[in-house]
Amino acid sequence: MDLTWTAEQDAFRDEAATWLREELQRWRSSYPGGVLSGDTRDGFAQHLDWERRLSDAGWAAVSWPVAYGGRDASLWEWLIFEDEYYRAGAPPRVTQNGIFLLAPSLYEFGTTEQCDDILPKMATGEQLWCQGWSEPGAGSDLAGVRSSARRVDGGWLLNGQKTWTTRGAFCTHLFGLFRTDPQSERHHGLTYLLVPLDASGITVRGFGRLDGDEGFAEVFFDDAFLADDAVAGGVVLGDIGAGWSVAMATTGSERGLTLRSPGRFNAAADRLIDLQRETGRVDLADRVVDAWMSAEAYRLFTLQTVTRLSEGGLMGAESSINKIFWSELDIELHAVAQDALGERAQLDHEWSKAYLFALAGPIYAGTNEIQRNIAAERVLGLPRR
Amino acid sequence: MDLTWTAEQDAFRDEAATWLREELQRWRSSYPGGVLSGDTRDGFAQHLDWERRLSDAGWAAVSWPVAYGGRDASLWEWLIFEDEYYRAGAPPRVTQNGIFLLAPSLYEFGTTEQCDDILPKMATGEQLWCQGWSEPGAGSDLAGVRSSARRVDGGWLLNGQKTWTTRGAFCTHLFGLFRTDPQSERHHGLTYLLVPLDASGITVRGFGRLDGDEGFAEVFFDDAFLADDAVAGGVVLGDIGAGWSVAMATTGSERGLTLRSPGRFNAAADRLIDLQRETGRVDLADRVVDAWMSAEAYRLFTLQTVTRLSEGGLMGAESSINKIFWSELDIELHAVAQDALGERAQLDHEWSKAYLFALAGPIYAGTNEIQRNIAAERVLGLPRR
Amino acid sequence: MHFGFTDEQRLLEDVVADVLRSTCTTAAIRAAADAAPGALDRGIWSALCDIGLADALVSVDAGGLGLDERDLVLVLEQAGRFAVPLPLVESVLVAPGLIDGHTSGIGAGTLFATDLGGSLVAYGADADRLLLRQPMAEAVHLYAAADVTFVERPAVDRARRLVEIVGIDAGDPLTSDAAVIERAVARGVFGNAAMLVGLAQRMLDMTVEYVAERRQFGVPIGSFQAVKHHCADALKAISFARPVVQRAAWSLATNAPTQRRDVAMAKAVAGTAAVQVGRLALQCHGAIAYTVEYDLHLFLKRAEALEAAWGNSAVHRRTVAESIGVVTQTV
Amino acid sequence: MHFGFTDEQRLLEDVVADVLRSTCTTAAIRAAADAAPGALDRGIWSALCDIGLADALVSVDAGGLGLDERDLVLVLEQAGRFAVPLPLVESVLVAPGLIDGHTSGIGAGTLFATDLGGSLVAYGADADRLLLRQPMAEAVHLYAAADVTFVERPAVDRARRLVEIVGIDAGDPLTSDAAVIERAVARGVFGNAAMLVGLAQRMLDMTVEYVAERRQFGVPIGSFQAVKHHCADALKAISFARPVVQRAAWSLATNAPTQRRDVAMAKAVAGTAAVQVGRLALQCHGAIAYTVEYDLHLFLKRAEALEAAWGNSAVHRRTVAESIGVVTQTV
Repeated sequence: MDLTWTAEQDAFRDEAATWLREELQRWRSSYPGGVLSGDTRDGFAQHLDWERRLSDAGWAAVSWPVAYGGRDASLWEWLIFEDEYYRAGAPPRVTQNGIFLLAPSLYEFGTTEQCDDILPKMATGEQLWCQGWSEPGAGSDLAGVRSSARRVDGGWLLNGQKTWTTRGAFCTHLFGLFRTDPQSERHHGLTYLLVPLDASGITVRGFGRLDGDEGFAEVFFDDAFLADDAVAGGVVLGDIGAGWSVAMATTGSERGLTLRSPGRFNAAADRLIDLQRETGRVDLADRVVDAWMSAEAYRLFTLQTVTRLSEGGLMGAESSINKIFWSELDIELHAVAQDALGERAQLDHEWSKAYLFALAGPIYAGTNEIQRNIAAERVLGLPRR
Repeated sequence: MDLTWTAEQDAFRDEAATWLREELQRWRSSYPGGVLSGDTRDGFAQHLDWERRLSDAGWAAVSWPVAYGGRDASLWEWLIFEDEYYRAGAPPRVTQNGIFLLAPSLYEFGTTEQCDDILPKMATGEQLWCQGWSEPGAGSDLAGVRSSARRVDGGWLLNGQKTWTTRGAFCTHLFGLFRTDPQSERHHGLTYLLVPLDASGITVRGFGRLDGDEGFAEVFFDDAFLADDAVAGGVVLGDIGAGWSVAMATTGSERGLTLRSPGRFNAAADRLIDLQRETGRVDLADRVVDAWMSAEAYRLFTLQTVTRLSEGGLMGAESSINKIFWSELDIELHAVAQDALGERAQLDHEWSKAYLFALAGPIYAGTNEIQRNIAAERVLGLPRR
Repeated sequence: MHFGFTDEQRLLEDVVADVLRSTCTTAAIRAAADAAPGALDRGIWSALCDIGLADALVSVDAGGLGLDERDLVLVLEQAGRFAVPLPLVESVLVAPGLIDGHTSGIGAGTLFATDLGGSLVAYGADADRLLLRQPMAEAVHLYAAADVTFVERPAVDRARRLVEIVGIDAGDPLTSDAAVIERAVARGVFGNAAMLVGLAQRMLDMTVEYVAERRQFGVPIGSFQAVKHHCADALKAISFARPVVQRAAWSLATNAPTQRRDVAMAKAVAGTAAVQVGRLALQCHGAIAYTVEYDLHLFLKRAEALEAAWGNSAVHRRTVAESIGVVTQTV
Repeated sequence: MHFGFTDEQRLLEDVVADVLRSTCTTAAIRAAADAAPGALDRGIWSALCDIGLADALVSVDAGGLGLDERDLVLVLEQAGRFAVPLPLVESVLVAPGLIDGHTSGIGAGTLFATDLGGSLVAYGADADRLLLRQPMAEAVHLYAAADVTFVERPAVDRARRLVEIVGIDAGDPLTSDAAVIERAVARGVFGNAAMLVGLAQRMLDMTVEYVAERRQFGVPIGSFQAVKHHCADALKAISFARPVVQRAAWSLATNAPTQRRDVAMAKAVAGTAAVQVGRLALQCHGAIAYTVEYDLHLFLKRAEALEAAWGNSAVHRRTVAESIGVVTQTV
């Protein structure tokens, strides 16, 4: 057990921190009117500019191979970068769904040709990927997917509807599950497809989220033709009919390590302490301490997980308690802040926005009810019904 | 809406308070070695002495008819008496299961002969009734009762086992559910029987509770003969085979108003404030306030319930949230006290005993999980599985 | 002892609920969020004035209904249930005690806004008159809308239409009687507590309806035990907050010595309950309730806003602590 | 950065677990609760001494194992898992730093008791030597059992065998170095935190086993979603407490500047988790666990006791507050 960083890691941290501090200042100063939310149309463009700055300097996806725009960084360095990213107050990544959800599946299931084509474009922000899992009738019950892809000459004919597609109205591509075997039921007969959103027959309608931003989209497929060569290397990820297992790998990473690095919560906990001092709300002291300790516990848990992964271990069903923990922590961190703010909690500002965003945590990426089922059944081995 | 008491009610309160203060002093002073827990064999005898004092002065069951040893008091007066009872620091009622659980069922389902015989003896403590619901295989699932009563000439032949029978080792009689139709399943074919525990073939074995007292008993029936005239008016309460509906009425009162009067929690909350002041634990201030407010909310909720009952309304499935509320409140009240006590929480004293006792609250009288099901299905109308 | 309501009180509740059902639709709430400053639609208010609600607390002699807080608590719960986008508490509960004896020139159905609940003034650009604390004195003055300069403040619940006062001209002194001002504030706090109960009830009702219909895994999601238990917890929170708020009505109406404690407790308990119910409602709905197209957010945001306004739960909890002798500072 | 354990550390954990599995049965815990003062059976302690655990922290040169807190944290978790009825933390962790240089006359396998964790001294009538704070000075003296007068104190967890010291004769001064004393206390706090994790794990294990077997309504009760979610919550609490405790081991072993904060946090988090898991375990079991015939209560009571001893969670939370700049008093 050695909880210190090496000199190289410290140097990496310094480099990241310095670059982030300077570049954030440059980025922000190029929008004198202020930076808008990345989940609005105008703000998305500003954030895309930020993504390009990250990409140009090789920070867009540090753990990727250099050839794809990364730095071949270890998981430890990735954690360090994330720490510094949130400590610097850098903005949410609008490319997140591609980089953190599709990319892991591409590395695991994609052909070399698919990886070579998609990943560099994802790193530069040339391709912007959104997630096409949920449908009006398939939320927690993802296996209820009804959107279909029918095999036709040279490609697939897509029909159906996806929804809750985060930033779908601003993206160029969608990855998602489609039923390719019309006779199939539940998690059989599904295929994981890679879909350019400019195909004819695809309509994207953005709609508003609780926090006021147009962050969601519905995507309608009306005999949309998806050509086999619409993506270099082919539009099918993994095998035809094996989409469920590919998707499960992705939802695993959504719930687990990659979506929520501890840096985000540690930074919020530190800001919460500042707020408590500023507002002098001694009555909230214990709740601030508990939230801070939880963020610290999450960081330590993550360090143990990364140690295990570095030694060849796997993320298993434990990722379910991970998701429950960070999503509940995120709400409490911001709820305490709102309580400290008193009447100012009513206003639309960073804390209230982050609070509303946190309220979504127990819902997306598999509700916490589903996660508790998974933890009980797959980790503890309790009997299914 | 009028939240004041009448002059008569105030006078009733004064009379009860004065009597309780004086009689408690007399009772306690007759045990120079100290009063033991009522759930130990020696302590039970001391508490029976207390019950006889209550009975002699007509306070054993204030809401009962005078003829049965009560005062014909209204529900309001009952509430007032309970307030004063706990404010005075009077001990738990060892006759509780008879007075608060069997008696309501007797009033509703019993014949005049049964009531005339049993209730006065219950009030004086001549008959001590314990509850025979649970069995090793029938806890939350009460309809899983397997103890049987076979009809024989002049009575019933009982076989099987009851368990978790509170104070069973010190009682003279048991009321409980027995399967009288051997072909029946679940809640059909059960009969509510009144059983003297001195019948041959009945063995009672006391065993220890978490709090260290011998408060539980197992009752074994081995071809025990229950004569039809073992109880004046007959040993069957309600109709043969209709035991389930009789029992449900009793469990309703166990969960509802009668088992847990607010006075108990208000008194504990007031003592908690004293403890917080004595220990100076300002860090626990909010938890003390929340616990005190919850006790007050419970009192107000009860006043509304009694208003409704006084106007002819019924206790319905709402009693389920009542039970969840008081049982969780009881734990929190005592957990905060234990936290205020610091290392002294380890010792065996009134607070720690009450804390351990509170931990049983979410389990007995229908677990809180069952209660939440009932609240959701019967109050809110959510679909059953 | 009688902790219930008269037929007349229940009837008034029904009448108000009927008015609000037809006027205070979710479309009306959305419209209130989008209207320009000063252009708040008065349709709901007119309908409420038609049944006399504006002068509910005014004595019968002075042309009002002569009611007290006990008569209004159910009405206020309905106002919360419909998330009325109006300064209703300010106009019906807070103003009457303050303008008593200063009513000349104040017409029937005047809408009031006030900073007695905090520096963020709800509907400050829409009211006819403003009741404002004097910066340097413990006094409240009355202002015409034209005499006040304000800035709009972007709020999470836009239908609350918050402004902050940045400049005031001369106003009419109303009172510098601390007891009168304290009573006005207590009524404001109480009114918001009652609305919070109604908001919580509405969110639970919507949730129960939704989970009984929405199917996943081949069954209604309301048949899952986890969803049932969330709903039961919401029911519990509301059921035990409601009598606390109704007791505060009695304490105010009878000028009970415990009224300060009782009103603070009402706001603390109702605010905590409404926020808890809001989160449970959102969770049971899932993603659909996280959109602005579905209606739940209108009530969720209002609940969060009213919890924060007029002193949040944490602040009122401290008032209760002082009243009951809980120590909050080492001496 | 490596937040894991070596094969040797895992092996030591296994060896200790094996010893405890055969010696520290629940019958042994019950026997410890019932033994007369001074008559505590030493079988478990002898077995642990046989594998060298008594001198684990003593340097190899001085005849010990030369280990540090990182090597012992898993061992202590096992000691908690088996609810060892011995002053193990006192003898293995607290004593060595204090008696350093004063070991003459102290034999191998000496059992120590101490009041450094509070005035209620666990196993005070059973230890060979006592390490006691001096009432008027910041110093710790060493006492032979015969030099100390005590009264037994009836405890909820009788296997902790609490006494209170009521009189002491002359003792041997060990140290008045505040840093040495603080370190001894920190080790005691840490040791109890580690045992709390093990206790919680044991209670969860028992619960998982029970709910998979116990049937009601025709199915295992572990198939009910409410029971599953209770178990998942227990798993979550343990999973996030464990790394916090293990980090405290590192901070102590490396004399990290954050050790005071880290140890306090370990006790606060582990104590809170163990009490929560205990309640969930009791609830999932139902009435059977509320009896003294079933074993759960042995672990439940120990968890409650260790949470309260050596500073309870609320106290340690305040230490963390000070360390991280959270304000706890109005200035």
